[in-house]
Amino acid sequence: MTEALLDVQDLKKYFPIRRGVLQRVVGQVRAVDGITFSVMPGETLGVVGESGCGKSTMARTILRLLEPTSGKVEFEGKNVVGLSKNEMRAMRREMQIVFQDPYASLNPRYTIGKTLLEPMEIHHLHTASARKQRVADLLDRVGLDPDYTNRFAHEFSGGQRQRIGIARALTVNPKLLILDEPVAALDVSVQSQVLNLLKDLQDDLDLTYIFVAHDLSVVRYISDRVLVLYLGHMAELADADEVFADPLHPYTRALLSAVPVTDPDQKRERIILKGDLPSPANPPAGCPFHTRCPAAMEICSKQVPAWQEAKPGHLVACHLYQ
Amino acid sequence: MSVQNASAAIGGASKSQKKSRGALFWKSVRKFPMVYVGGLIVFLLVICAVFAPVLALHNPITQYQNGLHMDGTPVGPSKFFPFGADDVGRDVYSRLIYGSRVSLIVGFVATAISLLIGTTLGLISGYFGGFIDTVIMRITDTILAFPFLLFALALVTILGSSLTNVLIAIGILGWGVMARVVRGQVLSVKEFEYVQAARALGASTPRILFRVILPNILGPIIVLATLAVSQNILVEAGLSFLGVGVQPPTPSWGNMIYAGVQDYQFAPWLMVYPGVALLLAVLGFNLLGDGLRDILDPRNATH
Amino acid sequence: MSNVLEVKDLEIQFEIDEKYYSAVKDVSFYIREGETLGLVGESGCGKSVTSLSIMRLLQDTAKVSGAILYNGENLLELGPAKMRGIRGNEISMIFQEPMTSLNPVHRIGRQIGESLMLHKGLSASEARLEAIELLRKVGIPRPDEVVDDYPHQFSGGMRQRVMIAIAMACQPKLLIADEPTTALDVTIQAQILDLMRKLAAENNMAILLITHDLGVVAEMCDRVAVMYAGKIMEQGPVREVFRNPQNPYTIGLMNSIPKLEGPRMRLQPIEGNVPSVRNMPQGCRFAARCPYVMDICREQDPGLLGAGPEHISRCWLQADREVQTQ
Amino acid sequence: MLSYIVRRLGGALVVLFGISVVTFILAYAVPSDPARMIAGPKASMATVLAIRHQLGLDRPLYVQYGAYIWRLLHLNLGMSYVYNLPVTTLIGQRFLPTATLALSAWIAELVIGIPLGIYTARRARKLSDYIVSILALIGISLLIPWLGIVLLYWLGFKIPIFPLGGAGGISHLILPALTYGITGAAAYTRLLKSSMLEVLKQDYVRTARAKGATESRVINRHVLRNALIPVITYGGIDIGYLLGGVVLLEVTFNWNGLGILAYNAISESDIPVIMGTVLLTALLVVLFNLLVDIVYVFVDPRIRYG
Repeated sequence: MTEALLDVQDLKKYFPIRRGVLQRVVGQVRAVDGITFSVMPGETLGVVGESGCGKSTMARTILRLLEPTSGKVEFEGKNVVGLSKNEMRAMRREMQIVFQDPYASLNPRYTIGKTLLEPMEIHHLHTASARKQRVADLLDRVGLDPDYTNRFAHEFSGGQRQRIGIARALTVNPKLLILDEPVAALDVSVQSQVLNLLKDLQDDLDLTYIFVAHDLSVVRYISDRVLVLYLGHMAELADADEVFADPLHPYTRALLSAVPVTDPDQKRERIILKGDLPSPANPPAGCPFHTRCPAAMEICSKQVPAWQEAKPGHLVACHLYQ
Repeated sequence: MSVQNASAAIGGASKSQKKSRGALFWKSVRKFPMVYVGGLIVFLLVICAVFAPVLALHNPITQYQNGLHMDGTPVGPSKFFPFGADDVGRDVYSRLIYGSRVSLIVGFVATAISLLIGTTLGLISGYFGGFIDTVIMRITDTILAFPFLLFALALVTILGSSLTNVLIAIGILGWGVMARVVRGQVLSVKEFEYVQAARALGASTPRILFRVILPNILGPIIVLATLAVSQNILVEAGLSFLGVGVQPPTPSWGNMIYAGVQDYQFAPWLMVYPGVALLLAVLGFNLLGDGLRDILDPRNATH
Repeated sequence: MSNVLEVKDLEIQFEIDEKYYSAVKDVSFYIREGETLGLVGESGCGKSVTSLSIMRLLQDTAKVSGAILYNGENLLELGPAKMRGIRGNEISMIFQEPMTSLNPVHRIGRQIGESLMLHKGLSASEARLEAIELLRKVGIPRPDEVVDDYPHQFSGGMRQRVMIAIAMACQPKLLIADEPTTALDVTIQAQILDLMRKLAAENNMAILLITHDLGVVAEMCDRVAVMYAGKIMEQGPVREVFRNPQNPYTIGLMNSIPKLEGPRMRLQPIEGNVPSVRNMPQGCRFAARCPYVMDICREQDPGLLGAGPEHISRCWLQADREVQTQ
Repeated sequence: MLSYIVRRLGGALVVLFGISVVTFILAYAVPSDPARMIAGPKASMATVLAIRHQLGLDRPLYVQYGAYIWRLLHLNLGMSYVYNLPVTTLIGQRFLPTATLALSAWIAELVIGIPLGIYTARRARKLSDYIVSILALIGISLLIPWLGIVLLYWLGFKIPIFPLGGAGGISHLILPALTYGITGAAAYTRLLKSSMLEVLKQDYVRTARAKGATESRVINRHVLRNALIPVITYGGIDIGYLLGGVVLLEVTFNWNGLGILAYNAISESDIPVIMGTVLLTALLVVLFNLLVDIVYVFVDPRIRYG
């Protein structure tokens, strides 16, 4: 069996809530509350969930853009969490991120050339002329005209900017790319262009992806395996086909049934969940989903369900399967 | 999608159109005429200050006998004294030209002092947050609690009246506003994903502060500095009017106005000309700053 | 059944650098009583602008021409007072951003009651009681308590329910919903769509649903109009258009959406980008991205051609197979 | 909400401490020799040393600071060198006239500035907006004494409508208030205009219009309520500063208040008096800032229920 490229163990990220006169910490927002998974080289792990489920926080915590509260993030066997500043800087060449907002993710004062040169300058990669060549190659690779280097971000459309963001992440030749809602802000016709580009890049450059999204059909299209998050907790993890064909967790089922499909004749049984997402500052006891779960039992409000295999390779945290 | 966004999105997708620089210039003049009026005034002011010896007709502190009538009252505007003479026979026009130097020096140097302190503290405070932020902001609040003119009066009283002390007084009091504005800007800019991207790429903290964040908040800083120059010129004039600051016979518009108050009834030129000069100078910087703010406002962006 | 709304040859122009450009052109559609029409398209296609023009809520600089007939009366020719009598009374509107669409300094009850006081002459206390009733109707728990709350105390989904309560207050004949669920999570979206469907049926209210999501259209609408670059490309009954799309743009749009079921095939994107309003192509606006483009497409707009009962498509390919419609 | 106010109070206390440090440094640490200043240039060295000891100036700075705070807490701001009266007495005599003047000046700013702000926001980018905005900018660019003298000359002397300075009834207040109003109104105009333009493009304003509200109802009930929030902040800070800022106004109109007291103290190097006025105005600025924070609770429900 091959070694995992990334191994995340019991990762937690709590944000303190400060209240009162002295701004004392009176509680915690448990944005990410104990997440464990591993990613194999060359695969795409889709991470899906609604707003507040902690998927974006998880992405940033893995990269230590946010300091994890506890847990381990091992990249090729090396724990990222304890690394010193300099070690971390070197590590950043291995893992890169692409952001959601194509308008906020590019520095408006930089030309595209500068945006792509800067990472190589930071890491002292290549000679000056080789860097320029690499910028041109990268632009070409993501489907942009290499003559664009002297233009500024605002001269591009959303889809083009997202291509530039991808090119920037690739400048340092990373092994792992964390894609944080990379197509959420794009129109469908452009979204499919970018999704196909990501697939092609993965094949050509042997990249490993963690693909964070809220759109289930996009996740299904791009992922090998899918992790479903709810309120900072893992609900379900399995092969993509398996999750969509046979969802086990009631939350996954509700989520899937809620997605409107483009077939006007398809009559599906729709599960409409009651109420809103609870606040991660004050999560329910027991299973975090029990307040909205149509299949909730007595035990659900008392005991946190264990994370275990319900079928081979299909993990789920739900009392229905224990 | 808001209405504005809708129309922006429709227009925004276009490629930048190739237009001559000249055409673009005149287009922006048409759209923001006031900023160019302000810029022109400031430009002329700088010319006055730099070329004062060339532009002045007479020595500004020489007391001319033909500047006074037989009864000792100053003579009005004439060929020899275009703006008249003052109560001891000095040429008002030449004093006005030289007076621009004081205004500009105070305006620029005091602003530079507060800009340097304010920007540095604001950057640190906004970027690092936490305890450092709290400490810096409380210091800023303390500085902001002192009214400008009165504090400057106190400082100049204690340190003595001189141009340098006026500069120090205005400079060390002016940074409070700057620090606050810069901090606010940093707080909003640092949330942008391009800053996160720079961190993810391994950029060092100084690089992020000075090469990523600072250039992106330069616009508001420039606007603020321009408006601060106008305010500082007014404060200097106020201090000179109160008799602290630049001491006669060195001309400053403030002390010229003060000297003209008593004679306003029969020699109005003594007060009117320096007052108008001061008004124009301050208005110039105000127009420039206000206009720059409009131009830099993304809502008015012309692609 | 009669038409609640009929839009004829709508053109909307915006000023950019002292020149006027058409953001929307040749747009015609109708909505019958109690019917839901979907207006679908990508950002910048003019769908939001179209909806705002019906309410006459565009900024003064926009030039609107054509006709917008509500019960036979042209809204574009109404005086401001008469138009206000229609807004929020006969025609209501809800928007994309529930977080910013409510006034942060007024209580929920007052914001719901405002249109009742404006149009029905209710007193403040009557309006408050009615607001509680409306909150109950849109499924907000404990309505008699939350009526005095402020918007920031509500979640996004709850705020959108409040927006719906405001819109429903005067029992309008037509609801314009501009991307009402785009900012919401899917499970909340399902709740809101369900609520809208229920309320429309109960009150025989027509809906003009603006969205970019073909799935939402498939679920909610009776008929759909697909817009691209300011023009309607295809229009017809939802089943017709989704089962048997005629326009290459509609087909391209459907092929570029990843599906939730069936084999995971490589997506077929529409290549290229939407043309800018400043350089609209002369002929068909989709010509530059169309895989079936012909010479004539670049020269002349085909106009809307019949493709079946109530089904029309703006495409030269349709010319050969045109079907006469009523 | 309560903790919000208590926190603001805490912040204000820290700032008060900062103010005391700054004023202490200015009054005791910076001057080369306060004792020499008190004794006068002709006094003997022994006298100076005696005064120095008497004032505690030969003790370590922190002891002096402690003593300074002790005196402040007992409302002892020292004795004026010139008047030989406690500074608190001097300030007490002049406080009311200055407060009256400052309040009238503030009202004048609001009365001129706020309507113009609403006007320019509603006519944004039209010719009338440009004209009013430029007039407001000219106002802000004028030196108070200069404008004051010109107004005095024309409206007090040439056409004698108003008295030529000095204290008295309302007629004495009009010209100084007008002067300050003209020079200060532009700040309100500018702030309210940009704030209103910002609010006008908010989604909830569109919601109000979509309900069929009239334009005046939209402006009065939906736009202004929100747009005035930053104006309230500025207004509070402004009146705090005003008490220190009326120096020029008082000197120009010969209004015998704190400003004139401070002004006269300069030429006499009467440091306790000038430091006393500085301290008082700084206190007032802090106080008004605190008031603004409390007013916020009532105008912005997001804080009340935050």
